[in-house]
Amino acid sequence: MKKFINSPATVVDDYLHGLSSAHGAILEWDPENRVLQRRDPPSTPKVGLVGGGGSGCEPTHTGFVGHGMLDAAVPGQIFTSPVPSQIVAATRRAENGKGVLHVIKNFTGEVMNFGMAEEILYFEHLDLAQVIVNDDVSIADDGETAGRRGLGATVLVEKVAGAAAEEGMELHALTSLAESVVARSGTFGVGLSSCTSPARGKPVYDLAESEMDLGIGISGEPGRGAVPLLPARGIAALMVDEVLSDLSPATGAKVLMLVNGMGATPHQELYLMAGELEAAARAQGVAVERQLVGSFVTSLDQAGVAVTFLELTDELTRLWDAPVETAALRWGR
Amino acid sequence: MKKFINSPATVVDDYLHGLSSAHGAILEWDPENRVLQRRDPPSTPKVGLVGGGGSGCEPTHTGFVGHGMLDAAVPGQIFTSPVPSQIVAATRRAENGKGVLHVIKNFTGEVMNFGMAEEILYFEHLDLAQVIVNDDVSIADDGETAGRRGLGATVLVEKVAGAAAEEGMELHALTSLAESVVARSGTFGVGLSSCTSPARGKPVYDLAESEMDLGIGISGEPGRGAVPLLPARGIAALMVDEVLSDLSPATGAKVLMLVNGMGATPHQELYLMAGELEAAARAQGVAVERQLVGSFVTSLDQAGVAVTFLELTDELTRLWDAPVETAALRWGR
Amino acid sequence: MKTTIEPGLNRADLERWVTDFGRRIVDQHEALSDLDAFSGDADHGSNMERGLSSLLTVMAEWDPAGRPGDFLRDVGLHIVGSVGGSSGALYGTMFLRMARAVGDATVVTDDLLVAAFEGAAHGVIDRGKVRPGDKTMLDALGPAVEALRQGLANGASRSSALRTAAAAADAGREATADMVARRGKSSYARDRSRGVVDPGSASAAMLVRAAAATL
Amino acid sequence: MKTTIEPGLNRADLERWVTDFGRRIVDQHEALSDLDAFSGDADHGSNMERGLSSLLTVMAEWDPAGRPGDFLRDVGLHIVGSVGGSSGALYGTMFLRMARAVGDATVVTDDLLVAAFEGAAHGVIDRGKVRPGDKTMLDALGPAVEALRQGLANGASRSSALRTAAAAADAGREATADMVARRGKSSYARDRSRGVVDPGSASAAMLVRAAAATL
Ligand SMILES: Nc1ncnc2c1ncn2[C@@H]1O[C@H](COP(=O)(O)OP(=O)(O)O)[C@@H](O)[C@H]1O
Ligand SMILES: Nc1ncnc2c1ncn2[C@@H]1O[C@H](COP(=O)(O)OP(=O)(O)O)[C@@H](O)[C@H]1O
Ligand SMILES: [Mg+2]
Ligand SMILES: [Mg+2]
Ligand SMILES: [Mg+2]
Ligand SMILES: [Mg+2]
Repeated sequence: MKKFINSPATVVDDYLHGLSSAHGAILEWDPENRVLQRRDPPSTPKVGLVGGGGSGCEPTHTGFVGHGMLDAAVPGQIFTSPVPSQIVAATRRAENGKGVLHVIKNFTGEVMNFGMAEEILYFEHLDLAQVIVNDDVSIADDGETAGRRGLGATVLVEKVAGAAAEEGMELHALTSLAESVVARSGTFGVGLSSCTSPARGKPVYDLAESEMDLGIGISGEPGRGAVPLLPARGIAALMVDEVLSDLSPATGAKVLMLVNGMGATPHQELYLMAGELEAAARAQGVAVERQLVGSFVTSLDQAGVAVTFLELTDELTRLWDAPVETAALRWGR
Repeated sequence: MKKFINSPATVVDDYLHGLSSAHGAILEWDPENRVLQRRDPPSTPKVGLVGGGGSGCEPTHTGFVGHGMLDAAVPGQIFTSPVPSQIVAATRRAENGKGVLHVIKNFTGEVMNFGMAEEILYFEHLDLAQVIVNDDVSIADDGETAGRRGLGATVLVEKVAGAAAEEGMELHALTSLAESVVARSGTFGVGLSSCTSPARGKPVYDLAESEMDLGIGISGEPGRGAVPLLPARGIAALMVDEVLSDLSPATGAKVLMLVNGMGATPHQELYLMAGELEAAARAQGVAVERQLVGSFVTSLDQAGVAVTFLELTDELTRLWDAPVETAALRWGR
Repeated sequence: MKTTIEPGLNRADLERWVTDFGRRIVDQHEALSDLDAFSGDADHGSNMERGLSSLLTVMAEWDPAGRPGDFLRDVGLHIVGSVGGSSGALYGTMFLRMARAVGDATVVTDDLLVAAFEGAAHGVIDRGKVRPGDKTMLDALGPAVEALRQGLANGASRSSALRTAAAAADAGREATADMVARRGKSSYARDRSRGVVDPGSASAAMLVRAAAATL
Repeated sequence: MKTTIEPGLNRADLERWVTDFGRRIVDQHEALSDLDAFSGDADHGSNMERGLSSLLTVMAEWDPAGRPGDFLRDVGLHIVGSVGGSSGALYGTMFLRMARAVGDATVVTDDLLVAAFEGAAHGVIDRGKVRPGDKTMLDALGPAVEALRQGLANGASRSSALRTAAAAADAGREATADMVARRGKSSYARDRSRGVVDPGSASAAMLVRAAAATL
């Protein structure tokens, strides 16, 4: 294993130390409670947004703390959900008079630990709601699995709900908005390699030199199945088919497209894929109105790309365009 | 070789197509002349900034076209400098009444091809100046080599000079400013892997599983030498030593620190290294006032990190903080 | 057939059990992560190791005079707060439910022991929304609980019933190799999750084996 | 000793030469990139191949009636515009300087041929700020030019002098294996650039070898 780390046991802490030292103006890391929070509380009361999950998917959620997105993030160990005490502490910090929304990616560990935190928080006087992000179209929702994973739509939910919260939207409406973003989103990912978690020190699984892995997640588990590698155009067509056949957007729909690198895919390949994906979507009658290209919901050092489409409304477009200032997403200020 | 590409021959074009489709509001790709240019010309006359070099180092320079940075970029083939005709065309587009500054990374191919372009442009009525970026402290400037390479300082020069140009600074002053950024900067890089160029299809060189490569550049050539891999803290100490012993900043100097990934290094490791590098710099009496962490001057899919320190002045800090809106750097608008 | 009434278990007995379980996890965590690598995310061993090794350290400082139920609760809270992931919530819930079943009794009688194990299994079912055959820790724990209950009901000694339970857990673990995962990260792999035993069932079998070795 | 005056070279002769050079590059570009991988960036072969293979295509459409100097200029411009990198500027400059030396002559006499080769070598020196021994293409081209000049001065036939020149270029190429690069990307590797021949000297030797084979 070759990584820039001190030791497998301290990776997450050392990362959070570096992140908060680089972005000290906007966020703060509390190592005792293991909560990453906005440095300056919002100037007017707003619904608090808390996102959390296993580490290894950076910048999700830690890189999205700041104006226009999250109030706090709770990072777990690598590929391991945070524990209830962290979630409880983060929720108390994010509470600011208008309640708190938990953004939870649909993974068993996350759902169970957030669930335990809610049982504890039930006894406190705060309004609490949750949105479960489950945009992964590679998994059929037939009850035979843990259900669709939460992938790229996490960024979109946190951005859109973050903007609406900043505008003063109430918890109930905000929860519906967040749920509508999930419902209008679909994601499909393709991996070129496995990833190496520091504790284990070797790749989670093997993928032949001539193969790609379809329907990957974000915690190193193998995808739906390996198939022979295709040229970029073929991969893009396949990915767009997977998402659009599931999402069935209206004809002529306007969409936001997130082209997401898994951690080790370079800028050049991501934008190359963005071009192919946009063309494939256009060929299916879908108009890509907004694009975000970069590595946002990752799986350590995995090479791979996932595409997320969100069927836009004018309201969603407006909230997407609203100012944001976090470590990983910034515009408008 | 596993990459998201259509064919080795079309990688650069396909990338530029994707980039301009994703950022159509700010830039435009002219495939005929092979010039990437700002979509909207500046509202008032300003010095034009043109950056260019071999592809494979994305987002340099293509991701830096837009308000507050470059007016045009000329991408060559992978690891191969652009050709004079591109540079000539880009310079004519960037000219806007106040002359043009070429930002050139000090590589033989770049210097020679920009040199040939200048010979051609000599006969046109435009003021032309160049700044040669050579911040790589891993190479002694003893005449026995092609000289220090242009690395991370490229981003800093383009950002700072871009902001000053936007404010109306004249070509002569702008050139001095750009040169002062180069003189006040130093960079040292460490690689964990080689990279694979699409045309070749296999890594440029081999690095043992237990080794890291010191003093790497940005086009796949081996670094100064391989040594046993260290923990992140040890690597950071070594990198900071290399740069600061060369740069010799004033005691208590305020610096900007760029922590740059080489293409395949994930967000988590970059910020982890940022934390270690900041601590190592602080231990040497240097105050890190600004940080930029991400993959900005890359070498395809190489795993590695480089650090650049720029000794700040109040003026440089102000120009750094000024608004910028490009594909890869954006703040303040 | 043995007829002597064995005395109930006290806090020290339970501590020996949890200590033995913790040591097994620490010793074998790499093998557990390897199992998890087959169709999961390769971290079950490191998750459990993190929580159990720190538990072994802190447990040494707890008041040895406490009641069994308090001990089980503290173990549960420590696991919930340190393991993370699915197994943190699930093993934590198991111990919290055992604590609930034991209540403030000063010794854990055989009846209470059965109630505790049943509580643990139901905790997994509630928290995990899981059924037998879903290829999870329940497939080792469930048969063990049933074997323990029946053994004691049939008049076996506690230690003999626990040995039978451990054998049932081992058999349950082995049976998971042929199952297709319907819960947890392995479920994404569907049919391809068939072939090796479920890591959680392997750690759960260690829990029962540790009980047989110490109680 | 041969005394017949050989006729000068016309455009068609030069085209045969450049065609032969281009084919050698296309055939052996992978080996050239492999040499460049030793201490450079592994692209010399693909750079040259890109420029020369496209040159072979476009050259077929050029006016065959043009003058030798115009042909050499067009080759130079095509190389400058298509190869990129150091070698694009350097080979481009070579041909542009050859064109300059030949001027508007309708045939390239032996004297003009020597002047053209000398111009090419000086072009590399000017553009590359390079000296003999720096482990570059100059270390193949320089000795070849000198051998050609001396051979013709000593009364050798053009073809015999070119064969001597090609042998000198090959020897120059081989000598670069022991040199330490002081120019180009390999120079960053310093001492570690010693060990294999310089890729640019290998392609330059092909240029001379192609001349010996065709002129
Ligand atoms: N819904 C569930 N109900 C019961 N047990 C489960 C469930 N999901 C997962 N498990 C168990 O948890 C184990 C995985 O634990 P671990 O790897 O530590 O957590 P994670 O799946 O979050 O990475 C599985 O092997 C399985 O036995
Ligand atoms: N300054 C120079 N002067 C003369 N020849 C040079 C110089 N720099 C490089 N070369 C030649 O160019 C060759 C490398 O060309 P190439 O790999 O195509 O370009 P790049 O170095 O830009 O990748 C070297 O092998 C060497 O022969
Ligand atoms: Mg996990
Ligand atoms: Mg090159
Ligand atoms: Mg797991
Ligand atoms: Mg080269």
